Amino acid sequence: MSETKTKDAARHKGAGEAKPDFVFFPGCSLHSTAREYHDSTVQSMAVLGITLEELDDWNCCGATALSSADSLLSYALPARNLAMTQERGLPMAVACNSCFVTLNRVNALMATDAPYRSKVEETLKAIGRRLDGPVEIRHTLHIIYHDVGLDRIREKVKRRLEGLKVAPYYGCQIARPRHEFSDPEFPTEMDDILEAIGAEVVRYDRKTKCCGGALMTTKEDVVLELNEQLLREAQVRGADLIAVCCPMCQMNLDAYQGKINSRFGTDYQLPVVYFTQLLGFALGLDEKAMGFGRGFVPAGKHLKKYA
Amino acid sequence: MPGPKIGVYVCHCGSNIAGKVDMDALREFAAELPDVVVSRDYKYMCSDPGQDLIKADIKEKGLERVVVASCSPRMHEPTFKRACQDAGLNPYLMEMANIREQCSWVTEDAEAATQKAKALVHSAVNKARHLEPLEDKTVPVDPKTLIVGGGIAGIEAALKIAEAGKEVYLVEREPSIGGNMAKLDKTFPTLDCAACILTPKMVSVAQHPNITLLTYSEVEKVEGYIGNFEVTIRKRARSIDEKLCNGCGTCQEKCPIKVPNEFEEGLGMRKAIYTPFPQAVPNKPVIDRENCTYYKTGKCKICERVCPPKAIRFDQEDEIITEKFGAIIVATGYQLFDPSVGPQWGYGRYDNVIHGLQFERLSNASGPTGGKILLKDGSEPEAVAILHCVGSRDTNYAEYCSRICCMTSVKFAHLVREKTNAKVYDLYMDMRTFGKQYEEFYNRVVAERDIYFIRGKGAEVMQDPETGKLLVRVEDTLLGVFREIPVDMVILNAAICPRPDSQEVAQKFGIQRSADGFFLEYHLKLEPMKTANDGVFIAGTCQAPKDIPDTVGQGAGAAAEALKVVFAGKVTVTPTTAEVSGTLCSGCRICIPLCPYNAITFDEAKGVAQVNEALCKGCGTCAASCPSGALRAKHFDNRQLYAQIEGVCAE
Amino acid sequence: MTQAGSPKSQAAAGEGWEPKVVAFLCNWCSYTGADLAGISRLKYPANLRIIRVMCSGRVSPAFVLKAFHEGADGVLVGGCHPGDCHYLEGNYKTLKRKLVFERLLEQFGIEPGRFRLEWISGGEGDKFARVAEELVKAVRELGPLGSTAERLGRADGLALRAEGGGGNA
Amino acid sequence: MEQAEAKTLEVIRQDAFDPAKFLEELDAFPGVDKIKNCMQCGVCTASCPLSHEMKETPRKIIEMIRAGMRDEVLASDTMWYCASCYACTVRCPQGISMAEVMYALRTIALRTARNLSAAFYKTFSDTVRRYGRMHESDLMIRFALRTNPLSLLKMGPLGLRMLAKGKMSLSVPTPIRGAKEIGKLYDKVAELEGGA
Repeated sequence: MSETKTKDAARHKGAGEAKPDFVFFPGCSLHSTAREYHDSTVQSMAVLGITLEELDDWNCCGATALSSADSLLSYALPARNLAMTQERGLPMAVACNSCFVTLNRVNALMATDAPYRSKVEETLKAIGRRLDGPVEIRHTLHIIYHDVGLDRIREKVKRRLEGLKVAPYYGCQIARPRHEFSDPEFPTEMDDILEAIGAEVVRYDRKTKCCGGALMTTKEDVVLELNEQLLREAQVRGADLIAVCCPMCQMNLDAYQGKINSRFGTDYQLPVVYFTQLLGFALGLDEKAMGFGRGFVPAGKHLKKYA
Repeated sequence: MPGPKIGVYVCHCGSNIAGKVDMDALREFAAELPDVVVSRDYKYMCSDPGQDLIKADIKEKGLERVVVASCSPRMHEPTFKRACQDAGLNPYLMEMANIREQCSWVTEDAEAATQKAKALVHSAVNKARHLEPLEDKTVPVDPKTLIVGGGIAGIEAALKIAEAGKEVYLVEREPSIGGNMAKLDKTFPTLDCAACILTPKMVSVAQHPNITLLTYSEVEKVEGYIGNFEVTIRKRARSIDEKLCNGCGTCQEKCPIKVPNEFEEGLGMRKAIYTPFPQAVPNKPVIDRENCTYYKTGKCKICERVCPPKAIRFDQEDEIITEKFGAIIVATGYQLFDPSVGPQWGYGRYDNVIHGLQFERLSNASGPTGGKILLKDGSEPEAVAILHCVGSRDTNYAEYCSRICCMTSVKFAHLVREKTNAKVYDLYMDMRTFGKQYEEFYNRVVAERDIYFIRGKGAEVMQDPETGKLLVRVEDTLLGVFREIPVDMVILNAAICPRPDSQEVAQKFGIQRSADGFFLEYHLKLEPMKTANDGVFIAGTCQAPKDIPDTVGQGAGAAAEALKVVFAGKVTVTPTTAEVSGTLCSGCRICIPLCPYNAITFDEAKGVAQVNEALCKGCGTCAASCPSGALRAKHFDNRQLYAQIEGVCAE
Repeated sequence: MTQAGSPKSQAAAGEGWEPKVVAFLCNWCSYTGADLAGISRLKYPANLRIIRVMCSGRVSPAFVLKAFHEGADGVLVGGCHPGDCHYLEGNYKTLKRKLVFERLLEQFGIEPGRFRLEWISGGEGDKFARVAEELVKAVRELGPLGSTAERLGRADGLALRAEGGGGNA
Repeated sequence: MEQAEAKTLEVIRQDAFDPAKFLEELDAFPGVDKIKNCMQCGVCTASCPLSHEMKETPRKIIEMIRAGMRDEVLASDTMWYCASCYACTVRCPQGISMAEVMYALRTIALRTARNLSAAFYKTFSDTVRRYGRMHESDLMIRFALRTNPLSLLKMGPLGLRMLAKGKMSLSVPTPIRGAKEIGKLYDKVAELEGGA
């Protein structure tokens, strides 16, 4: 399956050269706190033969915050992005779990004929746009796994990360509610990609347990607790670092690690990096360009021997 | 030209129909239809006084056709046919309008329901006008019964029929009969051991002169119809001469190949030549050719060398048996839900998360631990959690209740306490102890020391990465608090599911499945063993989850159904077959390949098609395709159906 | 298909028109499924009226035309699921005939949305109710088939009288 | 005497609640359904990473909804703990999307709520309206000003480190080109919801 798709993608490019494979919706975090996720995603996917074109003049998807504040707005706002993607005539690629779940929520509504759908359509009409049914939305992790495929990744690897022990942390909103991943609670796609670049994937039962997300702002105490548990399992399983695919997870586990250590009397020194940073690095991209330096807990010492 | 005199009988069915459809309006409407000479309504038309109304009118008013507007013909067609016959009217001159299942019960609005009922009555009256008398025909019945599946349901049915003096073939796919019940340890609520009560029955099956036991065999093909099924059975090669083998077991001792034993649910091993368990019936091994070294490499043959009576037959071939049967009982049992489908329960990820049948094997004295309840590392658990409803009552998996798990869980709790010193946490949603002495059993166990019942569905099993303990997460819903319970062993009481090949088996035997995948009974309450295919009956958990008492009851019930057929000695076949009008037939032969029963042949001399009525089942496909209108499906001919169409469209 | 605003249906709605749908159901599966819908007390529009046949293979194109001719606005043919046919393969014959049905209806200017062929087992009461609901809704949106005279014109040349023994198309 | 009192109390309570009305109010939200099918198994609670912090568990909230205890439900802290991880949703044996129920309850509560969470979600919405995108620094500063300006000092050290890592910027954010469109979208939504 993945074989055919790779060929398709290649042929498609050969014919049209100019046309990219996906419209890329980066979301607010990838333009601010998670710029390294943005850069490593775009660059490693380019090496793997997938071109992304950033959605022009995209707006914030509203995240789960808006779903809590205003129901109609929480559909209308992301719907604008989907409408513009539909105008462009390409499937959409998303790297942020939170955007992924929010955009998919609109998609699910657009697949029904619920009266609420026409309400959303009406709001779009007010800004001169329309959305005709669902748009194909793909998580970049899924694109790398399925459209590129493990064989191609293995072929392209320049630095095999042999001996690097990685805990794969997916976060919650990538596979839930049911999306395209192998399992809503125990997906394996990232595990396989990490193994394909030579890393050793440690057992990580909490791979889709929630990090608390934006609740870090309003319920800090309990969210620190959740993150402590996530770090603890990674540590006990012997991970050198944690690989993530969501800016929110990265922020909570990395930026707050110091706070967790002082709160719980622990001494975690677990770098939290995006899987695309490891992927890009393994594909031979520059360590600096992959933005490893942007993490609070330095990852450098684990990567030295491969550079 | 005046038409036949028609009587219309509208049934209230208590309030089932009368509560929705306007009875007076319907009766009066019917009275106005052409040829209707009498139109009546009555509270229960199927009752004796109701039937008497019809009978009296036939005799006194000289009715030539009868229309009953009531429930589905699937319920009471035979009742009203008989009433007509009793009064001297040919039963095929009676037509029913289904104004209950297909009208009053499915319509919200009373006015619309009345309107629809009128259309259905109009349709039935129109058809009745064109009905013609037909005579039932009878054919002889083969006295043998085929039973498919050698679990407790099939065993019970086989013994009952054999004891009644009729011949039975019992076909079982596995090397031994016994089914899932043979795997159980103690059985609720009396705690007698499954083997103690099952083994004598298994032995009786093997010894009964009226029972032909075919194990390691499968039904390949079923043809024919009630009274005269023709069945092809493949008896797979055991690679043993069963007549010579004395069951001494030397071959199994010496065989060098070890593979997981299916019977032990993966907890124990067996050899490549094996009987699945010590009390197997027949007590003759089979060679598992996929794992046997000889079949893989052409070498070994140790079993052949050590066999005292020289019974090993490496070159034995499958045997094909074709046999005629009057009745068939399908009792193919269930398959346990695979809990690894829901990874949150930890099955397949953590060693000491097991399912119910695995626990039965652990607790069984002849099981892999000799009846000791042990963890994978051989130690005894200090705490055990039992989860109900794993896969049952869950729209993500099976929506239905599996019925036995509550009682099984209570039994497990008791057995754990009896054999270990472990604390037991039983996580239930509702405690459904519905059977005789079940609530009493629960009351006994609930009072035992260190058994804790917690009302809440076990949501997840995690492992503490530091201590290795299993953590079961649940809400104690009566307290409204979240609990994380550390235990050493988790028993998942998994759902009872249809067997994975149930669709294929259903098609083979011409029976249907309900939405949950189990075999469909003719009537949920009143005909639980009958199926839509006359002469094919179902029993046990292939129909729906059930406990041993209900399974045994149904096995005996199915035996009664089969005996009804074979003792009758003959069976009525429908006269509603197709016939050819020689004058209209143009001899085009389009119909011949269309007939599924090869009932149409071509008369070369006359140049027309002809129908063999003994073979024809009356589906009418030929009539629908005949370009010259020469083929007529009796009781469903064009004239009758056109009249019906006019009737339903008129209102 | 699901546009409620076609001029036909607007006119029809104004007249309080109710669509008529004739359902030919095989005795073994679909008819049993319809009974199950009743036993389960599922509700569906009363516009659908059932005629029992032994096998969906019995339903000739002429029956479908006859129903439209007599004033039906929609027709449902229900049979057993492939492989489940009580008569071994009658429903395959029906399936093969589906193309004929559709071409014929096209010739008579009858919209394809008015005809539906469904496999409904005896255990699928909910499916039966859903199909009934959907078909009646679709037919309601398509509006009335047309006046009797119009339809007579369309069906001209076909012997569709009840008294004729033949009449197979 | 005691019995008579108890009876009166029950009558009053039943009069006080209108379960059907509350269910109807929730029904207006897409994805909120099947609440009546809940079998109180507690899988939502046991799957929730934060339920141990809640006074009323998610399961209990459903039962309170079904009892029509609107004021009590809206006053509960439960929904403000939901992190939208959807663990409850994928496991619910009855297919209830608890995450959507929580969104709906927050949305209703937010119309009157005055707590920290409410302030956060309102600030978030305002920021997006202003710029079309979310800007962490802008959001956090406005949020602090709205709630507790002193908390800015507490956030200081982390904020500084974020600045150092380039994860936060203090430059004035620029609105997207379609910011006007976003404004119109907000207005239209307000209009449609006002009319409803």
